[in-house]
Amino acid sequence: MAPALAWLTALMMVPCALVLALAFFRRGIYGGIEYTFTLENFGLVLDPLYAGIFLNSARIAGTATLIAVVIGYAAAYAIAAAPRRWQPVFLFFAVLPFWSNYLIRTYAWIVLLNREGLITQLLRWFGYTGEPPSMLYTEGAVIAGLVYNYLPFVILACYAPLSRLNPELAEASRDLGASAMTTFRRVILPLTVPGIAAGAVFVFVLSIGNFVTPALLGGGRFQMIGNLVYDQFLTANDWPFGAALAMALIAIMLLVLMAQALAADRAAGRIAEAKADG
Amino acid sequence: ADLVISNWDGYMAPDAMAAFKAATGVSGEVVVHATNEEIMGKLVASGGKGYDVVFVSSPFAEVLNKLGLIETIDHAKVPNLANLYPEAANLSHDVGNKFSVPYTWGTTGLCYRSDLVKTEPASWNDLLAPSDALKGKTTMLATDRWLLAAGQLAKGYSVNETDPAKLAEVKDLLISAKKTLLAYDDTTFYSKLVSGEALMVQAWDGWCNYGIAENPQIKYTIPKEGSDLWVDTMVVMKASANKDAAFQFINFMLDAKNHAWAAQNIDYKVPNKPAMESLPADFLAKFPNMAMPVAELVKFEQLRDVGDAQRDYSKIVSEIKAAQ
Amino acid sequence: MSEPRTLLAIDKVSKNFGRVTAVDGISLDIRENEFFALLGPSGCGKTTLLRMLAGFETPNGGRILLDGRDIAKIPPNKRPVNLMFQSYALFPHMSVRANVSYGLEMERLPANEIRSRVDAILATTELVAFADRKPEQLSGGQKQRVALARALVKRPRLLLLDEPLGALDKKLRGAMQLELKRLQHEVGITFVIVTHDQEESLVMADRMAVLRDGKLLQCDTPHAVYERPADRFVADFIGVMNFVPGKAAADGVLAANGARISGTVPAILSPGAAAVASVRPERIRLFPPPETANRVAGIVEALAYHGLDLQLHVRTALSQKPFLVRVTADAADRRPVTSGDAVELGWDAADVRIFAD
Amino acid sequence: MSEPRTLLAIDKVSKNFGRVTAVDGISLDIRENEFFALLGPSGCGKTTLLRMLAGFETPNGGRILLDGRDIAKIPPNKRPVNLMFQSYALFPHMSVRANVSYGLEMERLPANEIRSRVDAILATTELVAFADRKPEQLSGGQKQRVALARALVKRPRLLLLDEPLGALDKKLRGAMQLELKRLQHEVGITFVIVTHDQEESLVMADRMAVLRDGKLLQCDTPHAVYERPADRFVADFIGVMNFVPGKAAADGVLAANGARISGTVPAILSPGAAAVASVRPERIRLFPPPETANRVAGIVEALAYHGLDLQLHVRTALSQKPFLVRVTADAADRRPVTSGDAVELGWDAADVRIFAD
Amino acid sequence: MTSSPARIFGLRTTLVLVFAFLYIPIAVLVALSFNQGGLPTVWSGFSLKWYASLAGNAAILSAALNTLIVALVSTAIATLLGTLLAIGVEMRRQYGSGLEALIFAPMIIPDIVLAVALLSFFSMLDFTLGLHTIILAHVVFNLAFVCSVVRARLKSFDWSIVEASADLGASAVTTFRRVTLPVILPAVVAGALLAFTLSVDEFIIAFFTAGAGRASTTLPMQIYSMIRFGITPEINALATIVMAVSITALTLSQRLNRGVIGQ
Ligand SMILES: Nc1ncnc2c1ncn2[C@@H]1O[C@H](COP(=O)(O)OP(=O)(O)OP(=O)(O)O)[C@@H](O)[C@H]1O
Ligand SMILES: Nc1ncnc2c1ncn2[C@@H]1O[C@H](COP(=O)(O)OP(=O)(O)OP(=O)(O)O)[C@@H](O)[C@H]1O
Ligand SMILES: NCCCCNCCCN
Ligand SMILES: [Mg+2]
Ligand SMILES: [Mg+2]
Repeated sequence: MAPALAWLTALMMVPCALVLALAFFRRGIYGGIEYTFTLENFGLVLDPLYAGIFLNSARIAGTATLIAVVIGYAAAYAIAAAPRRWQPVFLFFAVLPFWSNYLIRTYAWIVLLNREGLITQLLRWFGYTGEPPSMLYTEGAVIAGLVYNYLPFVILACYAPLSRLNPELAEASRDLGASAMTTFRRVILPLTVPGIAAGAVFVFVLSIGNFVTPALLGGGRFQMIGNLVYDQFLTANDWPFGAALAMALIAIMLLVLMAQALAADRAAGRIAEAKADG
Repeated sequence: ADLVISNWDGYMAPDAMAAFKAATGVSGEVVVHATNEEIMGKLVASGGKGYDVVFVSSPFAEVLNKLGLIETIDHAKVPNLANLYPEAANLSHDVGNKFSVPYTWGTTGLCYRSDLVKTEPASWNDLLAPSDALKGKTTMLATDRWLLAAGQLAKGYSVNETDPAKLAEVKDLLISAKKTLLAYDDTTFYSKLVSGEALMVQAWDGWCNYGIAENPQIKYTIPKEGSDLWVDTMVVMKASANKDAAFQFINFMLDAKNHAWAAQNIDYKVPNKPAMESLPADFLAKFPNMAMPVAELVKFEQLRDVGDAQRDYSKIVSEIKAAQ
Repeated sequence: MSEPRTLLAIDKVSKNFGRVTAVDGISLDIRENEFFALLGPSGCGKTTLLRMLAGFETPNGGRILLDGRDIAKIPPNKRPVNLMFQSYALFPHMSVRANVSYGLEMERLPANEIRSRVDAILATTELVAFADRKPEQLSGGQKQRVALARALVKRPRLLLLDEPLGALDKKLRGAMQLELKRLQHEVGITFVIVTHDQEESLVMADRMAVLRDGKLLQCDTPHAVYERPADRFVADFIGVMNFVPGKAAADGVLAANGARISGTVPAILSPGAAAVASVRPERIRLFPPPETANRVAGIVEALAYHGLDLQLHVRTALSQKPFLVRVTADAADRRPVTSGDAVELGWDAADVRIFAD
Repeated sequence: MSEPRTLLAIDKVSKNFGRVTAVDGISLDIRENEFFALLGPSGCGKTTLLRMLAGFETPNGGRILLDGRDIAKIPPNKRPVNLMFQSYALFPHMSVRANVSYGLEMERLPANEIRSRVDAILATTELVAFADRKPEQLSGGQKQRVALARALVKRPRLLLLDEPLGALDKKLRGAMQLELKRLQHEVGITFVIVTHDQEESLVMADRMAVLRDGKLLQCDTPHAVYERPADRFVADFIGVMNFVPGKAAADGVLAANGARISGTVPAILSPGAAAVASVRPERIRLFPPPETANRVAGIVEALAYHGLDLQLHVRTALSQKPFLVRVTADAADRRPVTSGDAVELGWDAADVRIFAD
Repeated sequence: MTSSPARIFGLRTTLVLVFAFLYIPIAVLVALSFNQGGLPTVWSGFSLKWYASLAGNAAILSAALNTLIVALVSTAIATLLGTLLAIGVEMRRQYGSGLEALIFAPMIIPDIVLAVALLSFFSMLDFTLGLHTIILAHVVFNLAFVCSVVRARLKSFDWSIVEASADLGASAVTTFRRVTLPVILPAVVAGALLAFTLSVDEFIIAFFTAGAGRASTTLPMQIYSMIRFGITPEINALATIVMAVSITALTLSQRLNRGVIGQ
């Protein structure tokens, strides 16, 4: 535990604190830092524009998270129910596509979805003659891209607690008269909330910071909040404002995450059930 | 130590470093960066340690200079500067090539499918307010300054305009244009033309050439309101430990033969008079924009660092991107 | 009393896990409203059998009929059967109350009925003070009571209890036993209970079955099993028994080391086959009357008072292990013996059963 | 016999979980090489106490001294103490053999010694056939035996067993009890055992402690606890007891409903205080001789034979609950009674203890 | 629990559908590696030329190797540290929210902030940049991801077996190695796969913390730098080869070592 905390302190806390502290200074005229204390950057953060972008990107990331969690959980469940020997194989195949490059995977989606793309061709081949459906450069395409790229992370996260769920608990539930569905909802699901929460956090944080997918599949029409920070640091060369935006983002997400962690912890209790491991 | 050069991948002749070594005995390696912004950020954060020569677009060179990160060009060590067009030694961002040496230059215009677009586009408004046939089949560059430039040019404003009222007009224009746009794209727009997904796109001339290479029906035009003059430059880092070799490298690149060879590899115009004059006819025929007269080119205004107005610029871009 | 109706018919049911045969062709009837105990050594297949009745294991062979209908296709949640798990299987994320009310919620009973039934069973199982705790905050016995409460509160037609009282102290166990009997009679629940506590099964059960290695050895009333065990194993397993090894002689006689012991022979023995005669310690008399059928001389090796009884270890020529003899303290008072004394033991032929060895 | 040495001194140890006080200022000495039993109702703190001895809970107060040294700072793996967990805590990923040999491997014993010791304990616990199975492939009792084998094979100085035999049938339990006693005497292990089986503790333990609500009520030999319980709770908890409610009168006398019962008063009672007189069922005589100190008339409500004994429920004016009376069958034979008969009960003052109520 | 045929059918269907979703774009990607033309999204005929040109592209190959090194090393370190951290946190459980924040932070700090911060920090300390600095940086976020996955598993972990191990004389290290780790191994493997996957694809942080030189150029850096002048199907060819090699390696290891992590 100590080495990990030391690592995080030395290579995250300290450096990030140094950079985030820039939020209290002024942007120099040429993009450097002018070391006069100011709170104006935080004032700028409060512009409704940024709140709007935050909400919109949170909505997109949230939708992607929801979908990814539903699909990913189902997949993890199916994997955990497969014979033990096959489980690692399935997990491996779930992540393998993602050892190729993000950019070319996204291009593959473009090939599928664009107006002259494979799906359109397929429709035409089946005799469809109308206007090709507009699938690319929509919010749907962005969400699909995010779901696609982060689905394996949900699968991995959900698999972790599902892999050793005590089967007797589900049996006890069935025995007490619960249907398979109710058993799932009231016993299996709550006990695997930690995995769902972890998976959801992964999709959400990775999505909200993503810029390749909104740019390529969304046609640049959508902007994630992470991208806004990126733009301040690099495009606008406005580190102080970037730092202020980042701090706001980090603060909001931390609050949400810790509230969620607390809730999940409470929901799942400490599942020290001997049979879960025995 | 070896010379370290940072460039976009594919933005030099593939054999450039080998030829440089053969010619000078100095070995070097090329590392790649994805965007101006990223290499800028990296140079700013690290003070540029480790890099000798970096390729960046002119506004970024300007900022690097203002931040004191780049070295003054020692003209004595770069005799081939003489090969540059006189206009290229007088670029507004760096009159007299004090801190940057232009490597390529060109325009930003409209790249389109001549076989599918009925009338040849003539104005930025043909892009910003397209005919019904083009609606949903146009793209614009996503990079903030060039995105705004299309609106600024259409409105007849400077591409470095800082008047908030005028910028607001530009913003409104671009927001309305967004509704007819297929996408903002500065990476795959030319393949969209090839596939027919898009019919007209805002493009850098050289990049349009990549489309032309795939499909000769693709054509490039500069709208009547004009273009910007973009310049990609080579700069030498102040932190460089091999400045002599760095100048030697720049000098090597400016050699007429080498620069011409680069142009033929990357399909971009180079500001090198003997080099341009040596380009083969078939190459010029294939890419008509290569032959654009320098005098016409330099009429256009360069993108410049806009100082504190940058905040307004980036906010406007955010507003456009956030608009529904 | 009317003819007892069969609630559950277990018909040649088998179950194996890979190469392990856990239940091996068991046939058994459970009657309506009876209290049925399953006994057998650890690993004999009791839990597996209960799990098949509840629907968690599919038999490899045989049928299970409830009210005459094959229940193979009925999923666990549709069976009017509840199982209390040997390992409790409490829902770790739910409070004690939530665990207990879960089963009633599944029946969509009105909230106030749920509440009152749960309150009642929590009171019975002395868990009221723990209603809001999570299972991890309970002691072993408290957990077991939650599992019991969770099963009882459902009042199913057939309740399967897998060692329900093992972790409870004697007092509480006594109270729970009373409660189970009350539920049997008042609510009309049929019980199948696995227990290692012989006294519990002898006292509580209407009938009991003894299993071994997945097979059914005997199924009868506790009294019958105790008094007339079907084979050597049952005789040894239930209660305490003295065995005299020997060979089967003429009908009802065992030729032991220089003696002939007569008794009942429940299963046919071919003459000369290895056999044992068995007799319970409390059926042996010290200094028996002369007419006693079987008798042997011995030396008292040890003796100890067990409450009212005197327990003697008497070495004889008949077996390697000393005879265990339990006589009442009164009887001992009448003719006191101490360690090292020569005594004579005797027992009636009616109290002897002779089994294959 | 030399003066017994104290191995482990528990000195005013307390433990609470949040607002729950699980162990409340217990002081207790465990002597070298003794067999010590912990008894008490479910939830009284037995497991918590053992867990503190093993080093898994830090007491909120008090000290634990092993050989006179405070062991607060010694981590569990350095204590010469082993705990068999009530919930077994078997390693799910290891075979039975691997589970059992784990502790010896930690001692870096030579492989062949490990092998032979593990083989021996597997044989003793009748687990040889299961040596290569994983815990999930075992029955409840088999798991318990693995846990037991895993603890026993270490032969620590102090072995803490939390209900080690609860899931075993009587035969196997008897064999295991013998094995534990053998280890105590041959290997010299000191045992602290939690059990709910009173007979087990009465027979096996050298001394025992009775806990209630985290407090120590009595610590003494089984015989002393049975015969001279320290208070009403212990009297009731251990064995079976009849209570007569009343008020404390003069020294050693309880004024009950119209009768005066004399007996021993272990703790001072202020005259007039609510009190109960207690007497064991087997100490009550039917139709007592005239010189008997305490006597009462009653009506037989029910009677049942329990092996050799006859157990009677006799209603009297002295208490609401009927008296439980156990007489030997012989005694009963001499003067037979049946349900509804009027009888007279009597018992000696020496057999009565009077407690605060 | 006994599985009804309907349940098995449902589970299988789920797997088939999910894997179809995951692999359809991959099929496109593989097909494009055989594309005659150089455009990333337009098909123009079959060719193996990109495989040939990949073989001659030292830059891409060395970047691929660097990526593999960074991903493997940072995954190894992050898996170890992240697992230990998860165990530490879950064992105590009464951790403060400060610790919680410290563990969540690497996941939510925007990449660019971490990138800029680390680069500034390394320059301040005059730390030489190289593959090792990328590894240091990747461990930061990988550690958080691994920790999350392992913690999700540990919430349902039976700690009494850890106590039992200590009780039987095992040191903390031995207990970890022989009891805790084997039991939570599926989650640790899941965490490691996740870390590896993130690291292989990470661009911005790697770019900022890389040294100036080919020796620390990773594949994403290489590929993103190609955007401006055309990402060629060489990359698709590379991805195809990576997947083919991985599948072969997996098949072999499955043969050799039947399901190590599946106990
Ligand atoms: N984690 C916990 N949080 C709150 N209370 C607890 C916790 N663990 C135990 N307790 C309580 O402490 C008391 C003592 O528990 P302990 O497990 O020591 O009992 P025990 O004597 O072993 O009982 P049993 O015979 O039922 O196993 C019980 O009332 C129990 O509910
Ligand atoms: N999953 C399994 N794989 C292999 N064998 C198993 C499995 N489950 C149980 N067994 C074996 O089947 C036999 C019967 O087990 P079962 O649990 O029914 O015994 P039991 O009678 O309940 O014993 P106990 O009294 O010890 O609980 C045992 O020998 C056990 O080892
Ligand atoms: N906030 C830091 C997270 C870093 C993960 N980036 C991975 C990008 C994968 N495309
Ligand atoms: Mg069992
Ligand atoms: Mg306990």
